Amino acid sequence: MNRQLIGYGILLALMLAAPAVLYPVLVMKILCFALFACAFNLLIGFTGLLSFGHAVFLGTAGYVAGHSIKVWGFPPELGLIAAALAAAALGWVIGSLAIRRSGIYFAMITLALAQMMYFFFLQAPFTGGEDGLQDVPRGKLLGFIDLADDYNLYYFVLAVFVFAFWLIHRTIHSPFGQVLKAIRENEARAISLGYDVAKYKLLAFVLSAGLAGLAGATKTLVFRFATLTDAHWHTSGEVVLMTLLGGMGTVFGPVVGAATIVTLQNELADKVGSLVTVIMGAIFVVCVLAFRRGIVGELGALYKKMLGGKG
Amino acid sequence: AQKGAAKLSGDMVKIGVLTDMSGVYSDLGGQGSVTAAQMAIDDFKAQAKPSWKIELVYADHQNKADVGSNKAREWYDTQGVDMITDALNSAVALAVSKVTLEKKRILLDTGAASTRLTNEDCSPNTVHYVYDTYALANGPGKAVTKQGKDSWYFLTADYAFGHSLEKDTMDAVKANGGKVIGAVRHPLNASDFSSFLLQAQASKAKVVGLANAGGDTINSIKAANEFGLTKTQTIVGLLTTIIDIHALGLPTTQGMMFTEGFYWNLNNETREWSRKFFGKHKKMPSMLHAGTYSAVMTYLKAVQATGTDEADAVMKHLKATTINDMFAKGGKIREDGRMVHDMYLVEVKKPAESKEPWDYYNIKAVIPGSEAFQPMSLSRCPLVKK
Amino acid sequence: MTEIFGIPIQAFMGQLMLGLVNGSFYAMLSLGLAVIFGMLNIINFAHGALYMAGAMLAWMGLNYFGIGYWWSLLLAPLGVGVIGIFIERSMLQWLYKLDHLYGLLLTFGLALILEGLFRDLYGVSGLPYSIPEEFAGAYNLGFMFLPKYRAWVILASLLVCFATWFVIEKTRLGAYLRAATENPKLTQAFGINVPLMVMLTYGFGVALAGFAGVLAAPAMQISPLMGSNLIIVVFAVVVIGGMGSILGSIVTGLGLGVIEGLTKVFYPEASSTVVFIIMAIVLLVRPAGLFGREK
Amino acid sequence: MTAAEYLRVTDLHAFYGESHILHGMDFRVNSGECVTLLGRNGAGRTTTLKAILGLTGRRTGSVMLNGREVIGWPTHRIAHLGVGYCPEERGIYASLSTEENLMLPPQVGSGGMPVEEIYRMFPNLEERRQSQGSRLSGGEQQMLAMARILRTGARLLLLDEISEGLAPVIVQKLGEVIRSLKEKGFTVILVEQNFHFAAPLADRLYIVEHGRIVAEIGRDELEQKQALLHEYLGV
Amino acid sequence: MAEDYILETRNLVKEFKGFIAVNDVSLKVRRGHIHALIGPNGAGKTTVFNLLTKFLGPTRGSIHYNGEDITPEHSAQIARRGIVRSFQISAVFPHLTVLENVRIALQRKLGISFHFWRSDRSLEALNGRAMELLAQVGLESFAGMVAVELPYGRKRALEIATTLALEPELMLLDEPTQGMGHEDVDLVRDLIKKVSANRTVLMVEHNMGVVAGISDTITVLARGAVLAEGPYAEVSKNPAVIEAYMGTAH
Ligand SMILES: Nc1ncnc2c1ncn2[C@@H]1O[C@H](COP(=O)(O)OP(=O)(O)OP(=O)(O)O)[C@@H](O)[C@H]1O
Ligand SMILES: Nc1ncnc2c1ncn2[C@@H]1O[C@H](COP(=O)(O)OP(=O)(O)OP(=O)(O)O)[C@@H](O)[C@H]1O
Ligand SMILES: [Mg+2]
Ligand SMILES: [Mg+2]
Repeated sequence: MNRQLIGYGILLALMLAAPAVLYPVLVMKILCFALFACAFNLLIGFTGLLSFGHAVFLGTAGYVAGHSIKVWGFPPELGLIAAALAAAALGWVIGSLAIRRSGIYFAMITLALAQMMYFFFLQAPFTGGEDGLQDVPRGKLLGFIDLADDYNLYYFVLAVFVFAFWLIHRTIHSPFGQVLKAIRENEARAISLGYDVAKYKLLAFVLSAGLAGLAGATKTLVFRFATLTDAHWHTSGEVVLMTLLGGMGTVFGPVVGAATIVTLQNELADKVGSLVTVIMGAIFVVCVLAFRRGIVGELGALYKKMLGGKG
Repeated sequence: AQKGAAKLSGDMVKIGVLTDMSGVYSDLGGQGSVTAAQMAIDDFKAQAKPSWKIELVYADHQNKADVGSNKAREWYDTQGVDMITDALNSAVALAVSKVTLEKKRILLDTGAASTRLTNEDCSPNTVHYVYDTYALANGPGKAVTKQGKDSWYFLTADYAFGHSLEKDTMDAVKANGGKVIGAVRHPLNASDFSSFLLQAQASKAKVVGLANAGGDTINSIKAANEFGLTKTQTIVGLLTTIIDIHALGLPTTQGMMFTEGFYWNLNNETREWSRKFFGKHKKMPSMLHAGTYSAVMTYLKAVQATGTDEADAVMKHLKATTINDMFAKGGKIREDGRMVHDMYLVEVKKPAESKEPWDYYNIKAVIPGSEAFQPMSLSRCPLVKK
Repeated sequence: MTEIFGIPIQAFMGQLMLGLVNGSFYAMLSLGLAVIFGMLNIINFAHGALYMAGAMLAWMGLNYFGIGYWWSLLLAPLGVGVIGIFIERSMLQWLYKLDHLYGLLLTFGLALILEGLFRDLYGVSGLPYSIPEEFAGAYNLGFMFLPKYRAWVILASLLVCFATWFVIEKTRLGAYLRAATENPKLTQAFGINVPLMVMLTYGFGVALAGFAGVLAAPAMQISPLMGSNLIIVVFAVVVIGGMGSILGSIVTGLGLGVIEGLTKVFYPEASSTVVFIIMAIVLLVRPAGLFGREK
Repeated sequence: MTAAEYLRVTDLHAFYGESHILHGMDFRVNSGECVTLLGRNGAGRTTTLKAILGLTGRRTGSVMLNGREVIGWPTHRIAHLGVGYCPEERGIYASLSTEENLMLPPQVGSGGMPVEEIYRMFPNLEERRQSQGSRLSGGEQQMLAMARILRTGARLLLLDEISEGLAPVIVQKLGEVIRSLKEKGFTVILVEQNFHFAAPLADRLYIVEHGRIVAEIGRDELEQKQALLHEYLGV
Repeated sequence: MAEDYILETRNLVKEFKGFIAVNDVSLKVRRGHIHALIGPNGAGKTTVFNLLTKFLGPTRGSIHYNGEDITPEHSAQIARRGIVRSFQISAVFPHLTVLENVRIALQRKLGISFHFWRSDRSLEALNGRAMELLAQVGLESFAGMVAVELPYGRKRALEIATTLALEPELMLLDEPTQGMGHEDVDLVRDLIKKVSANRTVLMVEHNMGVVAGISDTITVLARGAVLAEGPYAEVSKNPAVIEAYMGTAH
């Protein structure tokens, strides 16, 4: 237990120091996607629901944050909260439809509904369509911290991330998390014990959507943009890939996966052009065929094996 | 003349080609733009023998404004890039233009179409170099209407670029005594256009204007052929380039009319340069490629002339220069950032007329720069003093 | 009567027919998906990419080997089928015992690879493929204008769909298929070569997509992205129809094509969302889909 | 002795993924014999039947079927040597009707039972023949699972817990069926919990524990090996 | 009279597309009894269970629980009334510990199951009650084990402990000993006997050993209708029952 705390401490220290060494905007992007992937993992890893349209929450929240800050003049913190709530509300709508089916149907329905929202955003006047919602001011946090400064913004984003990460961690280890686990293990039995399974799944979905929304809103703040890309199904695929690569159902997997993919895309985009897609696809295939536990999962298994070997 | 005295950040000039390397517009700009920029650098080095280094970087913005602005930001912040060019896709261009202003560098945009770049979103650090929706709309809007084909129906890509192209063309049509019967909006990247074309057919308009681009244009034209629209109505692809014609082939596209900013087979100068380009790229240049070459060359000359890569000084010099090269004759950069040069109204040849591969156009008219682009009097750019 | 709801009957019928054409593609693709899903329990996300590969193969055949449309109609699906068999043997077969979602993820990865490769090779502007001469032109039926090629697409896809339905529902081979779908191990224990059937089924399912691709080539744009744009709509079709029945996917595919076509006439802005809206409604009323069986 | 030997299993190991279930099974079944595998839950009897047919994960050792080594063969080829399998979980196809279920398995040998005779044996099935497989009652499904392999002409029947969930009258009838099958020269391996059902039918009984044969009891030794039976099976 | 019977069905009928699976069954289950439902295959026993728990809706007839008509209620409502059904396939949460398995069932009544912000340490309050239940089925020494590692019979015991945690008034068991070896059959039989104190059990079972051993009343169904009813000794001698169900061997 103590060791775990020390581990978290070291990680936090590293993240606090990161912008001194790394390009802060890139690290912020990684944090946004890490948060997004963690939110996604709450569903796939701990509830067993594969939502293949999760980008819709990222995108929706991005627009809500962008619009409320730019047009209505919300302060950034309020914009973020409004966006997360909007994403959660959308999560409630999509979730209530999708949980009527399970398994891959669930995946297909979330994907299709997300695509519908994508078309909606494409045509809705407030999104700027293909141009996106540009030039969102970063504003002043609590009225006095100027977020236009990359470093100020970085620590704000880090704080948002740490809060959300803590919340996910807490959810997994809560009475609610315990029921989710039971549902994943044996749904029929959970029903027969009197649990209204649909409601639990829905709450998990709404939580995940809200947190994904938080990620999207934060991203809007970082890039001063809300774009259609964020709502596109490719982004949904990306978050699946991040989580899969990092390790589904592990606490840190999504973070590692997001960092890897974002860095990789950043590095590769200029070097191999359109082959980036091929490489992403290949990572998918390799992960599914040989590497299903993901980076963190495999390392964990290795660590256990070593302990076992010694003991 | 001031070779030794150059004061350059990082002791070199770094040029970034920010383009679509893999998406719908990658054939329009893409690798070809990188090639063109590199050619300009090589030619400049050979001609001017600068004492300073020139470096070229390029990146794929994937048609995502956020990717583009992020990349631009990163280039400016961490790589010391002095000038970005290409930047096709209006959304990306607008975003990059803002970052460029914030970081005080230069954007010579050769790829984007939206007139916003020189109107409400104009910037002292941005030059709109090759074409815009106004120029695209104006040529055919006028010429075709004047031919007596005076009733128009529009097939419009349902997003900002399409809307602005549609609006600009409608204005041109009306200004020349034509009338607009209607318009149908289609989603970007639609897979099937037949139903929209049926509506266009049912409208009985004489002209069907395609206010879309890339794959959408190609698809619309194919479907128009299949439904026999081409027999009874005139199809005008408002943003059509030689790349699209090449993809569709002459039998399908013959007789189409549109505005181009460049044609390789225009004169000896263009032919010479284009053949050289063809040798490297295996395709003839689009107006973007030629424009990118011209922009990079012009920029490098300006840096040499001013002896600095500091944006304000270079911009000032640029705006005072007259551009004379294979791409533009007497080109001028206006206060709002618009580079004004001649455009061409072209008509696609019949297959029988084409004497060699890529011999596709008959030049119907040269539209002088002063007519091709939006006059300053109409500009909504705050930089323009009225 | 020359007008329906204020729309000239000619335009109305034209749109109806176009909807039917699109519906044919939906039907063929969702049929392939259903057949594959039935046997392998895998949602073949690569279906769209293989549909694209069918069109691409036709184009490559024409441009590199001079293979014409008719031969392509036979050879390209075969080629796609072979690709499918390769995919099944080398990858998918290791996933059957795992959670279904891995199949979805693997094929998603494959779709990205295929799409990326073709994009790298041919760009995205699209490749031309002209309508075979036999089908150039159109019939003027008086009340409508019917391009011959579109008529052929509807006919060909109906034939293929019906043949598939017949084999699966009415023949002994079909009974084996249905049995193997439900309980592959036991079916094999009865002496039926299930791995072979699975392999061929996947091959056949994707060949259907390849066939649709060739049919689409002259009518639509051959581009690396043509499949991924379509596949999500087909997913919605599948959810609406319910995976349970072969007939369901055919009827739903055609029906939705028509509905989408009519939306383009009356309210074009909604044409890209109408299928999804119908999906949402169907989910509310009949979660298992129109033809699906509740498990 | 070897001449009449129909099945010989030697040092058979089988795995489900990582878990090692069979640890060297050794037994033989002669032609026309009925042999019973008894044991506690999870002893590995079902797994033995599955391993013979190649339905488990990895397996090693030897399975000689009618003089042929089939350990490396795919399941469907083994079946075509004339093996019929009635699985523990019945395996009725829910999407097929009762009749389709019955007619599904292909012929793997000559001399299968005609359908009329089957219906005479299980009148419930005839009555419910149009009903969907999944709609049958538990016991009806059990009957159908048994009935459909009698049709195929399989000479070696692998029967897993066929008396399970059946009314005592039907269990009694099943006993008669197996006796008559034996008379016709069928070879039967019976996996049973129900000792009282299996004992009178079996020529020999094997007791399975932890994936191994731990005892073999001839039909005539039942009396004297009571203690052994009690130890292993609690009967 | 009414309080004597916990459950009553009146003229229950279920038809499937013309086929009558349950035909005019009027069943009375006495409070505190172990009531067995037997009958030949396809007699309609499982269907009766499905009707009682509303997995199927009756074509005609009514169901009364504690004197109240519960015919129109949904499965979930019926479960909340205290009618709990066990499943034929073993139903545990395989990767939770034995203790957690029981706790999940207890947790629902605590009313904090949606509290995602609360630490799961708040559940430890339930441990005492959970251990009590485990002790009832003889599993207290297995509490920390992961359920998947339990032997088959013990899994069934765990399932019963979990069911007991819901404090059912009436337990419906469909063939609880199916597929069990002799030792496990005995274990489960004793368990049913033990937990039936203070509650009522209605079970379907083909194992005459179990039925004979613990049931107070037996109803024999045949072709959807009640053929006989009474204590084992009486029913097992009924010639019609012997002919339709027991066979001569018994
Ligand atoms: N698919 C499987 N994967 C992993 N382990 C399995 C699988 N099937 C069975 N086992 C395990 O193999 C062991 C032997 O099982 P098997 O079904 O052969 O037992 P059995 O003797 O037939 O008992 P039963 O009375 O339960 O049918 C058991 O411990 C069981 O848990
Ligand atoms: N959904 C259904 N549709 C049609 N017939 C059905 C359905 N469910 C059950 N039946 C029929 O109703 C009859 C009674 O079935 P039920 O499952 O209640 O029998 P049971 O008494 O439980 O028998 P067993 O002891 O074999 O389990 C059977 O003949 C069965 O085929
Ligand atoms: Mg068994
Ligand atoms: Mg039953």
